[in-house]
Amino acid sequence: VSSAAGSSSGNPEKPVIRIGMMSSSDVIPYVLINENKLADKYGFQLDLEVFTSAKDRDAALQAGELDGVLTDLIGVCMYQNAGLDVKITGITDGDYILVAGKDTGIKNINQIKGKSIAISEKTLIEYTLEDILSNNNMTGNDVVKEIVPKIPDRLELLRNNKIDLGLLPEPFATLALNDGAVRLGSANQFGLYPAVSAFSKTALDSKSAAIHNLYKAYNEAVDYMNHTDIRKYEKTVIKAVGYPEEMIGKITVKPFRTSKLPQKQEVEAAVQWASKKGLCKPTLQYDQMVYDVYSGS
Amino acid sequence: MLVIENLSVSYRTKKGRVPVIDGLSLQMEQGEVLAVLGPSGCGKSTLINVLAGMLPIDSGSADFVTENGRQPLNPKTHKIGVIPQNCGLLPWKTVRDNCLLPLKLRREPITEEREREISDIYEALDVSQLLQRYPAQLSGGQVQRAALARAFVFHPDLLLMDEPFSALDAITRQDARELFLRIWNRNRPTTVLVTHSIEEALYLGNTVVVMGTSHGEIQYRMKNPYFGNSNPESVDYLAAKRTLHEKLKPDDERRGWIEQTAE
Amino acid sequence: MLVIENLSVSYRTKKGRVPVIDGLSLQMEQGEVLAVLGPSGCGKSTLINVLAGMLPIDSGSADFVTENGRQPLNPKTHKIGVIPQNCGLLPWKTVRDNCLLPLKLRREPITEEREREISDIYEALDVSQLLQRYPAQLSGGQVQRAALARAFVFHPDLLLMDEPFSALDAITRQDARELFLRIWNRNRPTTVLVTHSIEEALYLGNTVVVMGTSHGEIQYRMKNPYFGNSNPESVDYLAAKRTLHEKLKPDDERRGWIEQTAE
Amino acid sequence: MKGGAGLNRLLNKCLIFLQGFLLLNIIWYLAFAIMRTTVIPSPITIYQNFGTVFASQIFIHILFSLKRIGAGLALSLAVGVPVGILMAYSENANKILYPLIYFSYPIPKTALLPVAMMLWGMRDGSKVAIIFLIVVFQVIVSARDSVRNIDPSVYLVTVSAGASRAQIIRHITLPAILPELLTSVRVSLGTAVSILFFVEGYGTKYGMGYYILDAWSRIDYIDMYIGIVVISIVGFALFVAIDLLSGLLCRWSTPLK
Amino acid sequence: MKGGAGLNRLLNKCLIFLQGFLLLNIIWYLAFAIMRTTVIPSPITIYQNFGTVFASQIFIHILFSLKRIGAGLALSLAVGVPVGILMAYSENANKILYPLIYFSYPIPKTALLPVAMMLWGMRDGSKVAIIFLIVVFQVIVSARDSVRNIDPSVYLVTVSAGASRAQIIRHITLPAILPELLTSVRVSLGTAVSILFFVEGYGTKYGMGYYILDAWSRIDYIDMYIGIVVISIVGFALFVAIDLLSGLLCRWSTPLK
Ligand SMILES: Nc1ncnc2c1ncn2[C@@H]1O[C@H](COP(=O)(O)OP(=O)(O)OP(=O)(O)O)[C@@H](O)[C@H]1O
Ligand SMILES: Nc1ncnc2c1ncn2[C@@H]1O[C@H](COP(=O)(O)OP(=O)(O)OP(=O)(O)O)[C@@H](O)[C@H]1O
Ligand SMILES: [Mg+2]
Ligand SMILES: [Mg+2]
Repeated sequence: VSSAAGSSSGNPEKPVIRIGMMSSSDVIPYVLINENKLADKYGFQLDLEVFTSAKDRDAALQAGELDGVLTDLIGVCMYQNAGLDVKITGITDGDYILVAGKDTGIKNINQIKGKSIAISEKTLIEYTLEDILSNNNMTGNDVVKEIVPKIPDRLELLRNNKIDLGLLPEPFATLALNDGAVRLGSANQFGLYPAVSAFSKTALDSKSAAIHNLYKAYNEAVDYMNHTDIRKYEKTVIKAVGYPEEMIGKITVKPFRTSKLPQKQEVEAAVQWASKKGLCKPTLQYDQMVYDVYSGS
Repeated sequence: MLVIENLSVSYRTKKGRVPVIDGLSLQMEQGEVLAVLGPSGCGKSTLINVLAGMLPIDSGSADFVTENGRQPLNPKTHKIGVIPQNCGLLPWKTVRDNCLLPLKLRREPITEEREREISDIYEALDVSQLLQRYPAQLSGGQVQRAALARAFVFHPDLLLMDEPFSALDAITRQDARELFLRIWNRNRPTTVLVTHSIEEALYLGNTVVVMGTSHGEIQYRMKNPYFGNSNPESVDYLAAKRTLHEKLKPDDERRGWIEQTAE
Repeated sequence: MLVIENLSVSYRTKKGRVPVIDGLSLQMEQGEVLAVLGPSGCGKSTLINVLAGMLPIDSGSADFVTENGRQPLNPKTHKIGVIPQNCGLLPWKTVRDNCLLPLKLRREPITEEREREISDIYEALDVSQLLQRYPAQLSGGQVQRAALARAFVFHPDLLLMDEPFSALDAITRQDARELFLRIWNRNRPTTVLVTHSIEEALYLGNTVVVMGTSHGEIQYRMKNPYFGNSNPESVDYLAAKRTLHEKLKPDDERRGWIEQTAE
Repeated sequence: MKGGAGLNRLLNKCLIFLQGFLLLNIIWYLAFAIMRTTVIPSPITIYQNFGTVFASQIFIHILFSLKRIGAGLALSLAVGVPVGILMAYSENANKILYPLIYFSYPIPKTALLPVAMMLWGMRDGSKVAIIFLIVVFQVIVSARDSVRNIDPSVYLVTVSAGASRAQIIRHITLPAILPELLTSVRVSLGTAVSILFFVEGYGTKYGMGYYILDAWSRIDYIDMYIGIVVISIVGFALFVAIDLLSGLLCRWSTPLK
Repeated sequence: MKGGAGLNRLLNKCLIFLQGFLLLNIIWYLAFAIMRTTVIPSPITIYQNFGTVFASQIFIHILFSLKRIGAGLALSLAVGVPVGILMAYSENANKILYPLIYFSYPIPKTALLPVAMMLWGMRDGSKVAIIFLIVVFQVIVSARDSVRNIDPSVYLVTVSAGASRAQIIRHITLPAILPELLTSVRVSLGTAVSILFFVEGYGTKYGMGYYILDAWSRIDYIDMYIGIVVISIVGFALFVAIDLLSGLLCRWSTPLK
């Protein structure tokens, strides 16, 4: 139990970093930080809070119950717009895979015009979808967007032929593919890495050293992942990402990147999209959005 | 004529059948008013319920004999009017709707002549002003009159009354009894009147019966010469009262308290 | 001695104050039983409620005079026992707890002597077997006896009874009245008995008063020679009954129906 | 006189509304002034922004939600009332259905959303189904209990006059249980409004639940509070509507003043 | 005899439970057999997997949920009962509080989660607060109404014997409203169980709501249905517990047989 593990080390000197997240592949390095005792090594406590919905996570952040969150570019735009000073401090690795239902007959991304897709709106999923579409000379209006907030429900709709397409993170993408769904493309494939980690300005001011160390630990965890046989930490992955137990032995994880700040044009593109949806002001600057924890102390 | 022969009735409870009336036989002439006295729990209300068609008969029969022959008593074929203890007006219907409901249920057309007669009854019972009101908006005496009106508007072949005046105070009750007699005299339906009061039985019943404590047997029956006489002062009257009073006491010697009201 | 002087009481309703008793004066000797008759809605229960301390007095006074002087009547200083119409046993307490509750509320210690006396009262009222039961498990007569026991266990200075026997059937009622007299004779508390029945008033009250239709005035008052006599057959008795009956009718000429039960 | 009484009652409700509204806003303002946190905006800010809402089709949102609540409630009544009556009158039906209901009542129906979605689709079908599943048990239980509470003497008169089964239900059962049924509808309405949050989170772009959820996920607290205020007013209006309806249909239960 | 009656009642409840459980499972099996969709697994599969659940700390989950429900309910009763009694006895308190309650009742409390988190944190504080906010209104209203329904004649005897205000509340008010209060607690329990889904979605790794939500997000339908079955049984047990409690505390309200 991660939250308990944090407190069990019991040293009151060590600053506590509380991060809110939802189960997905992004969280693997963070779980490994605790599993491999990297937090102790770098002198902080990591308190991972798992949420089942983004709204609850945002409410907790808003209420000051969290220092940081695993979120995405669009999310940070919205925080900024809501007057919540949250800064991007690093990137995380998560992919979003566009799949078609097995009975739809769709084999190729060019066939998806007019098909229905289950997404959440005004989120990075919609952003990612539109980005993938524009990479293929289409726009958001070329597909029928159905709002389904819970990702498991989207998968279920896809499995039961109630919907044609899905844009799914792990582990749901794997589950869909195992079930016969067809992979049409992914965000990373088109160079889109929208997932980031971010901290509130208050936390950055009061715990800057600890957060600096967190990213050192993060990078060490990523190194460990990229250079260790997956079977050694497969259990951790299954628990953190939420793969079904019976997938043990079949899990694959692609190489993760070490953390750094996202690039300026990535952020600006996201701000532009978000402002078009009315989620933030178009004047939001890169410098307002990011905070460099790597060069400091 | 109402002919009850060897009637048995029981209630189904969790612990099996509880017989209440067992082998009751009784005859009533057309136009007779039968006043029924009896200790609490002896089965008076049960008898009323059976005759009203609310309770199934276990064995025996209750038949109604007219010029057209003899038929089992049945609310669908015979016209049975009931005035229960609390008058039984439907709270959600106005006095008028309450009075006309039995006719409506039987789909009896209201001819002009009938209409005039109904007005007459309203008039006689002084409820004409109250026709638009709901029962909750009436005083106790007014409710009583509305229930009488409903019963008489219906022209019942058989009129059943279960302690109809017990909820009224002394003076209102006296008026109600007089009024009942007045209206009853118009059509003289065969009537069963259950009562707790010996005076009432002697005033309103042309036959008085006393039921025993168990099995609903009829313990005592008398033709009543004081029918319709509100305050007879003969010595015989007092004697009759005393006899009925004696008959009402349970058979075994009473000690201090009788728990007749206990279940 | 209970001295009521110029007492006025009113109810607060949405439409302002409704006066019910207006300028009532009344004196009761120690150990008197005052039987109160009156048409429905005249204010009998209101009087009981005022004396019981449930309703505030608008003006005038109700004082209790003992050897120790004259004090305003107050449940905290005087011991007032009440038997309301439905007996007022708390359904969630056993008969024993009900009977002892008034003593508990006043924190009166139960000495050994007291205890013996209480057992005596239970015995006399034949409730000893029922002490563990809840009121819902009693018959009407048993409830009645438990309420009497509670009132007498308390040793009230003033006993108030609001139609205590009206819920009982004819025979049980007669027994209850006899029993009341028997127990009452032990300590002879000053008693107010509200009743609807002229016979009851003449049987149980050593003074009988009749209240008028309005303002709670006392219309008629008589010393009652038949107190404790259950079936007097003198001509005077019938005359007294008739007089009370007359006095109970409203002043104005009655036509057909009186709507006394209307609000 | 009748109209006057109705108007009076309406005015009275409006007064209660105003009083409650004012009090709540004062409490809200105090909370805002004391806490000074972003999650509790000032009520003044909210009402300043209220104008924009009317521009933004709030009425369409209200309409969609009302439609769903209405359909769910109507279906619950259409199923629940007959079942409740059947259980009250037939010992056999009761024996079979009672354990089923007693056991299904505490099942958290919201967990059945995936099933509902598969069976009735993502649109109003599954939304109405969820509302129905939650409300119908309350209706059944309250219908059954109130039929059982009907004073037996009212049957006596009707049965003895030769009424058929259908006539008894029409003239006695239905009018007798109406007041309690309306009370249970009121409670159910409260429940239905809170389920909006759940069922309007998917497959729609309209509805008050959607409106608030959308604002919440955009972290637009001003809009979110506007939605909460609107939904509260609508909820209040529904309450009042049922009160008035009950006053109208159950005039018989109140004595003349 | 007393013990026997209690045992009998318990046995009776168990029978109802078994009957309802069986019936529901038959319906479930039929649904499974007819639909053949992934979202409705066979009940047989579920019960085959039930063993693993007991291994996996389901009792801890149950305990956590019970703790939260218990705290929320206790708080609601501690606040709601006195407020309800106050409103029933004091016309002035009623005048002020009634509009507030009438207006706050339909406010969707779940939308106040950010505020609750802000004020009471992400742990049990805000969870209990949300349960409290939803349940307390029901308790207040039912306490107020049942105090108003107390037969005035029971006061007469107590007041005339010189009882103080506190004595009246202790000897009359509280015992008199107990049966209705328990009924309202039963309804509230149902509500509280369904709110678990909402409040156990954050800030915890324990609780039945979390268990089901977690299984749902892992698309582990077997586990999810196991959770639903467990929560239903717990809900049923709570119902029965309150029934038995009410039978015990309100023995006075049932006549001897
Ligand atoms: N529904 C019922 N189920 C079982 N037993 C019943 C039922 N109704 C009445 N009884 C029993 O049947 C007997 C006769 O009851 P009934 O109501 O006919 O008495 P009654 O003569 O009308 O008494 P009262 O004078 O008190 O009205 C009583 O012992 C009563 O306990
Ligand atoms: N709580 C109340 N508020 C307003 N008016 C009341 C209230 N209680 C009684 N009244 C009125 O006060 C008058 C006297 O009532 P009370 O109950 O004292 O009559 P009563 O003599 O006991 O009648 P009954 O013989 O019917 O019991 C009646 O007109 C009644 O309508
Ligand atoms: Mg009877
Ligand atoms: Mg009175």
